[in-house]
Amino acid sequence: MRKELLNKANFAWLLLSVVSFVVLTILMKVGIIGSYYSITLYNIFINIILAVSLNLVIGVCGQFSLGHAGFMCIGAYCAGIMVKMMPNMTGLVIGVLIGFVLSTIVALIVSIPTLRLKGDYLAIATLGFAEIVRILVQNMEITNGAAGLNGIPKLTTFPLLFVCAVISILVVCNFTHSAPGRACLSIREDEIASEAMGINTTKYKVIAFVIGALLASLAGALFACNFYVIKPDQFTFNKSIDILVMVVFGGMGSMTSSVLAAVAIGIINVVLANFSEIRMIIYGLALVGIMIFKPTGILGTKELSFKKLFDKRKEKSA
Amino acid sequence: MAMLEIKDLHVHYGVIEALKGISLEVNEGEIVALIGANGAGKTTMMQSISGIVKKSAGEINFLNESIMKANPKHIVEMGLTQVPEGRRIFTGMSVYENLMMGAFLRKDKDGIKHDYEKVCEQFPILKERMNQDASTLSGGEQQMLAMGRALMAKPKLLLLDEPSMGLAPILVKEIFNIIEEINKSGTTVLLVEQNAKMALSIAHRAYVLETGKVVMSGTGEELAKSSDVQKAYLGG
Amino acid sequence: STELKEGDTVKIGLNYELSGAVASYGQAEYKGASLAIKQYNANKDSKYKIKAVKMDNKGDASESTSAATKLMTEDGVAFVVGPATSGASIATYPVADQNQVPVISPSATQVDATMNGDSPYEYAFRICFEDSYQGKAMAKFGYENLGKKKAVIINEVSDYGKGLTKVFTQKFEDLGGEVVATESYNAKDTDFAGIITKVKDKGADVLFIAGYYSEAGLIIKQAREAGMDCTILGADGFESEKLAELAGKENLNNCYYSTAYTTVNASDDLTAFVDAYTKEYGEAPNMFSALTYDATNLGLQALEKAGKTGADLQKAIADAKFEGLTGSFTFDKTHSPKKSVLVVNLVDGVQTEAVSVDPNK
Amino acid sequence: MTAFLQQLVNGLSLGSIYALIALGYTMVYGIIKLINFAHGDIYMLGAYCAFLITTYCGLGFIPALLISMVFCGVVGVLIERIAYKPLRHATRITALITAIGVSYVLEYATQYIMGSEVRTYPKLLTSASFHLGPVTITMQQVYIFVITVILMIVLQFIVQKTKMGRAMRAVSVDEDAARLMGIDVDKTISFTFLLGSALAGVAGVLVGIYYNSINPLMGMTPGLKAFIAAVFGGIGSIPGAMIGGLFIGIAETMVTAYGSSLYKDAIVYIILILILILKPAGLLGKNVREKV
Amino acid sequence: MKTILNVKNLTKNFGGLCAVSNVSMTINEGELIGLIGPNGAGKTTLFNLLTGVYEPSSGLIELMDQNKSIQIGGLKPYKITNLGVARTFQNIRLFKSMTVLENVKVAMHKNIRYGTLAAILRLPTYYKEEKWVEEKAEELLKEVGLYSLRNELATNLPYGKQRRLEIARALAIQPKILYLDEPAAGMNPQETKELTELIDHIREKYKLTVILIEHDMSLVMKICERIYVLNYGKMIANGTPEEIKQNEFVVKAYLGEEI
Ligand SMILES: Nc1ncnc2c1ncn2[C@@H]1O[C@H](COP(=O)(O)OP(=O)(O)OP(=O)(O)O)[C@@H](O)[C@H]1O
Ligand SMILES: Nc1ncnc2c1ncn2[C@@H]1O[C@H](COP(=O)(O)OP(=O)(O)OP(=O)(O)O)[C@@H](O)[C@H]1O
Ligand SMILES: [Mg+2]
Ligand SMILES: [Mg+2]
Repeated sequence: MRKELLNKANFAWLLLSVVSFVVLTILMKVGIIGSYYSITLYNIFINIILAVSLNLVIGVCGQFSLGHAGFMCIGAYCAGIMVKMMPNMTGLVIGVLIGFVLSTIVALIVSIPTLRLKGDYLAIATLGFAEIVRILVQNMEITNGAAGLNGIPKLTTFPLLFVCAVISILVVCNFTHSAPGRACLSIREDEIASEAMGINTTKYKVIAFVIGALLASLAGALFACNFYVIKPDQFTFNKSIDILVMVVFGGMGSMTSSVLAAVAIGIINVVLANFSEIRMIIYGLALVGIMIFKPTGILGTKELSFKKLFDKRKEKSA
Repeated sequence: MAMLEIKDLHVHYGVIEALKGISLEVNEGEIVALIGANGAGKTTMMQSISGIVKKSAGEINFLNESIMKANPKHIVEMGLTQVPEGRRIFTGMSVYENLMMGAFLRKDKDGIKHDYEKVCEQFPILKERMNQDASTLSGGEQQMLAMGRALMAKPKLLLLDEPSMGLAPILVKEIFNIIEEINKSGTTVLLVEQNAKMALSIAHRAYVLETGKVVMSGTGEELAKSSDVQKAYLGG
Repeated sequence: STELKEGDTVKIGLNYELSGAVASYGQAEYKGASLAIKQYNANKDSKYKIKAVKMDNKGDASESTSAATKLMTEDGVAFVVGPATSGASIATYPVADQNQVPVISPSATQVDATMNGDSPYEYAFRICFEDSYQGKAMAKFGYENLGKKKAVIINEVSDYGKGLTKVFTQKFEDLGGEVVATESYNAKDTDFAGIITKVKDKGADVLFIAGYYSEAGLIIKQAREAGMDCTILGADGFESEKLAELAGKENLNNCYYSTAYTTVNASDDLTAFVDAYTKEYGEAPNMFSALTYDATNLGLQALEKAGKTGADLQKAIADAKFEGLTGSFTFDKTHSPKKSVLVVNLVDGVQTEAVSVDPNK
Repeated sequence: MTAFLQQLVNGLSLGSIYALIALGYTMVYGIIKLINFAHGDIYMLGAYCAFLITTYCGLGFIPALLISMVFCGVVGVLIERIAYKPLRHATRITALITAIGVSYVLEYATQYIMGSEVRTYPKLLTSASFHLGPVTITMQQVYIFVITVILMIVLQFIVQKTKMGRAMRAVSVDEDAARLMGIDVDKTISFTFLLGSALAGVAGVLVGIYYNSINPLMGMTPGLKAFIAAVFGGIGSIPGAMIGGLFIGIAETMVTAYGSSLYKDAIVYIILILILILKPAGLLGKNVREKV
Repeated sequence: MKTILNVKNLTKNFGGLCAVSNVSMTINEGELIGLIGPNGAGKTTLFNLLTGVYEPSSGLIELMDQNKSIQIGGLKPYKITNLGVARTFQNIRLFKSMTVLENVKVAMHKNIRYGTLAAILRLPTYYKEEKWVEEKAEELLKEVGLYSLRNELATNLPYGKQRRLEIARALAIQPKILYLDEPAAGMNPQETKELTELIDHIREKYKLTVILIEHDMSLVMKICERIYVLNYGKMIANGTPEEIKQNEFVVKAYLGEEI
C-alpha cells in the first residue's frame, strides 16, 4: 500500500463501504431484506453504476447523452450470450470483457462524429444511436432477435454487484478529481475557453464518453445475469430516460447525489408498485413536481467528502 | 412634480441586497446620469424601473402613477423605454424588424413611419444595413440599433444603460451627441454610465451610486468638480 | 407447502402488463382473471375466500421478475396467473421454481416458453398452444384445405410474430408451397402502405399476417383498399371484436385464422361467460380474457383438489384434466396443453364456421 | 416505376402527418428551446378528443376538428403554464425531464381513463380513391396533404408577417429585451403553445380518421420522428419542418420498398445523425456560429 | 530583435462580409502591441484567427517556435495554445462554477504528465504532479493578488477580479504570446490603473509578447510600444503611439478630433 493512499479520508470511505456491505449482507441473510426487497436492492446497485457513469458524461463533462441504454444493451447481450455458452463466472468475465471491447468500439464510432454537437442535438443524436443498436440487436441471429435471450443463469451475486458498484464509483470519482477530470469540467463550463486553455476538447469528451460506456456495459452485464431474461425492448430510450432521471433527480455533477437518487428511485418504485395502473401517472407527476420545486435535484452539486469533513474539523480545532 | 420619482427602493437577489434604499428623481426635460463602479447596482436600478426585476420595498412613481407593481408592458405603454446594457438586439431578425420591435405597442402608422425616418437620419449606418441580420452587426452598430429601437417607441423617458460600453472613442462622442440631441428634441433621459467624464459633461444632474446606495448627488458640473468623484471615477 | 382449511382466505397473484406498450393484453387478461375470482367468491360451494393481489410489470421482463418475487415472497400467493406476453412470463418461471409457487400463463405462446433446457420449469404452466403448433396448422390449412401455393407473410417484429413466421414458412415450403416475400413491422405501427405496395404484385394467392389484431386490422384494411384481394390467414392474435372494427366488416371476407376461442356454436358456458363479462366491463371479452378466465379457474380447481399450496398444488395442476371455454385439455411433458387448433372463417367480419386442424397429421 | 410512384404517394401521406406534428414541435422548440416530449401526446389527445366527439356526440368531421384543435390548444397552454413556466430559467435538462414527466402523465392518465385498447373512429371522411395513371390515391391522402400545406402557409404567414409572429421571434431570442419592448412574454409563449398544440390536435384527428386506430401511446414514436423531422429541416424553420416531415416519411417508405422494413426506423435515426454531422443547423436552419 | 509572429495577407469572410481583409503584420519578441480600431473593424475576429477559433479564408500565420517557423492558420485552438499562445476574451469566459484555483489548474493542463489511467488508478505520478500543479497555481494567484480568493467560485468574483483571473489563467499556460481582448472594458479608472500595472509587471517577469485590443486610449497610448489600427477589416496604420496620434486617417476613422 502506498503512503499517499493511507489517509483518514480514504480510511473512512473504506470503512463506510465495508460496513454497508456487511450490514446489507446480514440483513439479507437473516431475511429482514426478503427476496423481493433484495431484487430491489440488486436493482439499486445496478442503477448506481448506470447513474454514476451517466453523471460522468452529463454532469461532469456536460455532454447531454440520451444513449446510455444502448451501451447497457451491448453489455447485457455480450454477457448474456457468453454466459449461456459458458454458464459460470469465467463466462461472465469473458462476456464483460467482450462487452467492454464492443462498447468501446461503438462509443468511439458514436462519439467522434456526434460529440461536436451540442445540447439537445447531441441528446437526439445519441438517442438515435442507441435506437440503432437496439434495432440491430432485434434483428440479429445471435441475439435471438425480438424474443431475446432466456434462461440466463443468475450469476450476479451481491458481493460481485457491490464490488462492481464501488469500483465504478471509484473510477468516476478518481477521474473527476484529476487533470483529465478538470479538463472535462472545463468543457462543461465553456468549451471555447477550454480549448483556448490548450485542452483537446474532443479527446476528453471521447474519454468521458468511453468510460461512461464501459461502466454502462458492465451494468448491462450484471443486469443480464440477474433477471434470467433479456429482450431488446428493455433497452429503449425509456431506459435511457430512467437513468437520466436518476442523474438529474440527484443533482448533476455530484456522485453522492447519483447514488442517493438511485436508492431513492429504487424505493419510490417499491412504493409505487402498490399502485399498479396509476403508478406511471404518479411517477410523471412526481417528476414534474420535483423539477419545479427542486430543479437542481435533491443534493444539487453537493458532494459527501470525508476529506473536506476532516479538513473542516482540523480548522475548527486549530 | 418630478417625472420619475423613486423613494427608498430596495431590491434583493435571493439573499443579496443589490439596492439598499435608493431615492432619486428625474424631472421632465432633464438628462440625469447615474454613475458608479461595477456592481454598484446601476443595472439593477434600471431593470427595476422597467419592471424586469422584482422590487422588495419602496416606491416608484412615473408620471404620478405608481409603477412598483406594473408589468413591463404597461410601463412601456406609459412612455418609459430602456436601452438595456449589452445591446440585447434580436439576432435572427433583420435590422428593420428590430427597429419595428421597438414600435411594438404603437398603432399610429404614420407616427411610426415618421420616427423610422428620423432614426435612419440619426444612424445612417443602420440604413445601409436595413435588411441584414442584426447579428452580423459589430458592437458599435448593435449599440446604435438598440438605441434606434428604443426611440421607435417614442418614449417620454428613455433609460440608457451604459451606451458607451466597448465603443470606439469616436463613437462614444457620437453617441453622447445623439443623446443630447434626443434630449433636446423633448425626451427625458436617465443615463447609466461607466464613462463618468462624458456622462457628467452632458448631464443636468447626476447621482453617484456605491454598493446599492446613493452616496452623492448634484448637478453634473458640481460632481465633475468634486474631488471624491474625480479620484474614484475620473482617474484624476 | 401449507395446508389449507375450508373458509381460509387464499391469495392469488395477478402479474400483468397493466401499463406500457402491451397494456391492452394485460388489461384484458386482468379482467378475465378478476371475473373468474369474483364468480368463485360468489359461489357458495367454494371452499376458500380468494383475494387477488395485482402487480403491474409494465411489460418489462425484469419488472416482471420482481413483481413475481413480490407476489410469491411478500404476499405469499398460492399461485400466479399471468403475465400475458411470453417474455414477461418466462422471466417469472425461475422465481416460481425457487419459491415453489405455480405460475399459469394464459398466453405465453412462444416456442419452448416453459422449457428450461430439456425439461420444463417445474412450476411453470401455460394453457395456450404454442406458436409452432398454430403456425404449422395455418400453413397446412392454407396449402391443403384452401389449395394456396404462393404466400406472402407480414409479421410483427416480436417473439410472437417472428416465431409464427418461422414455422409457417417451414411448413408451407415443406408442403410444396412458396413464400414469395416476408415483411415486418413494429407493434403500434399504423402505416403499412409501403409494405403493401411492395408485396401486392408478387403474385401471391395468400397473405399470412403474423401479428395481433390491433395492427392486423389495419393491415387488412389497407391491403384491401389497395386492391389486394387474396386470401388472408392469421393466428390467434386476430381474436378480438376489434379486428372487425379496425379492418372494416366489408374487408373481412376470405379470411381465416387459428384460435382457441370462438363464439361460433358457443357452448352454454361460453355464452354465460360472454354475458357476465359484458355486463361487468361494458365490453365483449376477447381470447385473452377467455384464456385467463380458464387459467384462473384451472388454478382454483387445482387448489380445491389439492387443499394445499406448493408442491401439492403444482402436482394437482400438472395432473389436471381441465374443461374450459377454450377447450378441454391435459398438460403434456412440456407443461403445455394438448389442444386442437380451431380455424375460423370470417364472412363480413363475422365468424361463420370453425374447423379443427391438426398440423401433425 | 409504377411501384415507385405509388410508394412516393405512400411516403408523402405518411410524411404529411410527421410534418404536421413537426410544425408544432418546431415552434415550441423555437421559442423556449425545449424538446417538448409531451407534444406527441397532445397529438394523441387530439385523436381521443375527436374520437369522443364523433362517437358519443355524433358530430361530423369539421366540428370534431375544430373542437379538438381548441381542446389541444388549451391543454397545451395549461401544460405550459403549470409545468414549464416555473422552469423557464432552469437548465435544459431539468426542463426536458419535466416534459418527460408531463408526457408520462398524459399517456398514462389517458390509458387509465380510456383503457389501453385501441379505438376506432366512425366513418367521417370518404374512403374513396381515384387513379392517377397506375397510381392509386385516396381522397383522405389528398385531404391530409392539402391540410398540411395550408396550415404550413398560414403558420409561416403568422410567424413572419404578423405582430404576434414577430413577438414570438423576439421572445425566442431574448426574453428580457422583448419585455422591454412592451411584449407580454407569457402571453406570447402561451400563444405559441396554443398554436403548436392545436396543430398537433389536427394531426391527431387526421391520423385517427386515416388509419382508423388510436391508442394512448400512439404519440410516442411519431412524436420522436416529428422532432427528428424538425431537426432535419432546421429547428425553428416552418418550411423546414414541412420538408423534414415529408423527407422522413418518404425515406421510411423507400427503405421498406427497396430495402427491408426491419430497418425503416433505423434509417430515420441514420438520417438524423448524418444531417446533424453534415449540417448541424438542419436543411433550412441558419448556421449561427457562436460569436467569441 | 527577433520576429515571433508573422501574419501575411490574412483574410476572413463571413458570407459576403469581409471581416478581416488582407491583413499583414509582424510582431517581435517581447513587444507590447496595441490593436485599435472602430467597432466592427475586425479586431476580435483577428484574434480569433490567430488563436484558431476561426479558420482563415486565406493568408498565412507563422509562429516562430525555437527558430522554426510553424504555419498555425487553421490549426485547432488547443494546438495553437500548446505552442505557447494564450488569450483572454472580450466577454469574460471563465469556468464559472469552478473555483479560482481550478480555473488556473485547467490552464496548466499541457504541463501535467499523467494520463487518464494514472488518474483512475491513483498512481504515484498522480500525487506528484497534482502537488506540483497546486503549488504552481497558488504561486500564480499570489502574483495577481487572487490568492485569498482561491476557493471562491469564479462566478462569485466581482467583475474586475474576474478580468484579473482571466489573465492569471492565461498566464498559467506559460505562453510566449498573450492576446488581451479589451481587458479594461467596464473598469473604472482606478481599476484600469491597477490593470495597467499588472500587465507591465507580468510582461517583464515572464518575457511575454503582448497584443491587446482596447478602446481606452489613455491605457493604449500609455503602455503600448507599437499600435496597429484596423478599419473595416483593413490595416490602415501602424506605428508608435505618437505616430498614430498624428495619423490623419486614424484620427478621422477612429480617434475623433480631440485627442
Ligand atoms: N441576477 C442576479 N442574481 C444575483 N445577483 C445579481 C444579479 N444581477 C446582479 N446581481 C448583483 O447585484 C449587484 C448589482 O449589480 P448590477 O448589475 O446592478 O451592477 P452595475 O452597477 O450595473 O454594474 P456594471 O457596471 O458591471 O454593469 C452586483 O453585486 C451583482 O453581482
Ligand atoms: N461569427 C460571425 N459571423 C458573422 N459575422 C461576424 C462573426 N464574427 C464577427 N462578425 C462580423 O465581423 C465584423 C468584425 O467583428 P469583430 O467582432 O471582429 O469587431 P471588433 O473589431 O472586435 O469590434 P468591437 O470593438 O465592437 O468588439 C463585424 O461586422 C461582425 O459583425
Ligand atoms: Mg450594469
Ligand atoms: Mg471585439
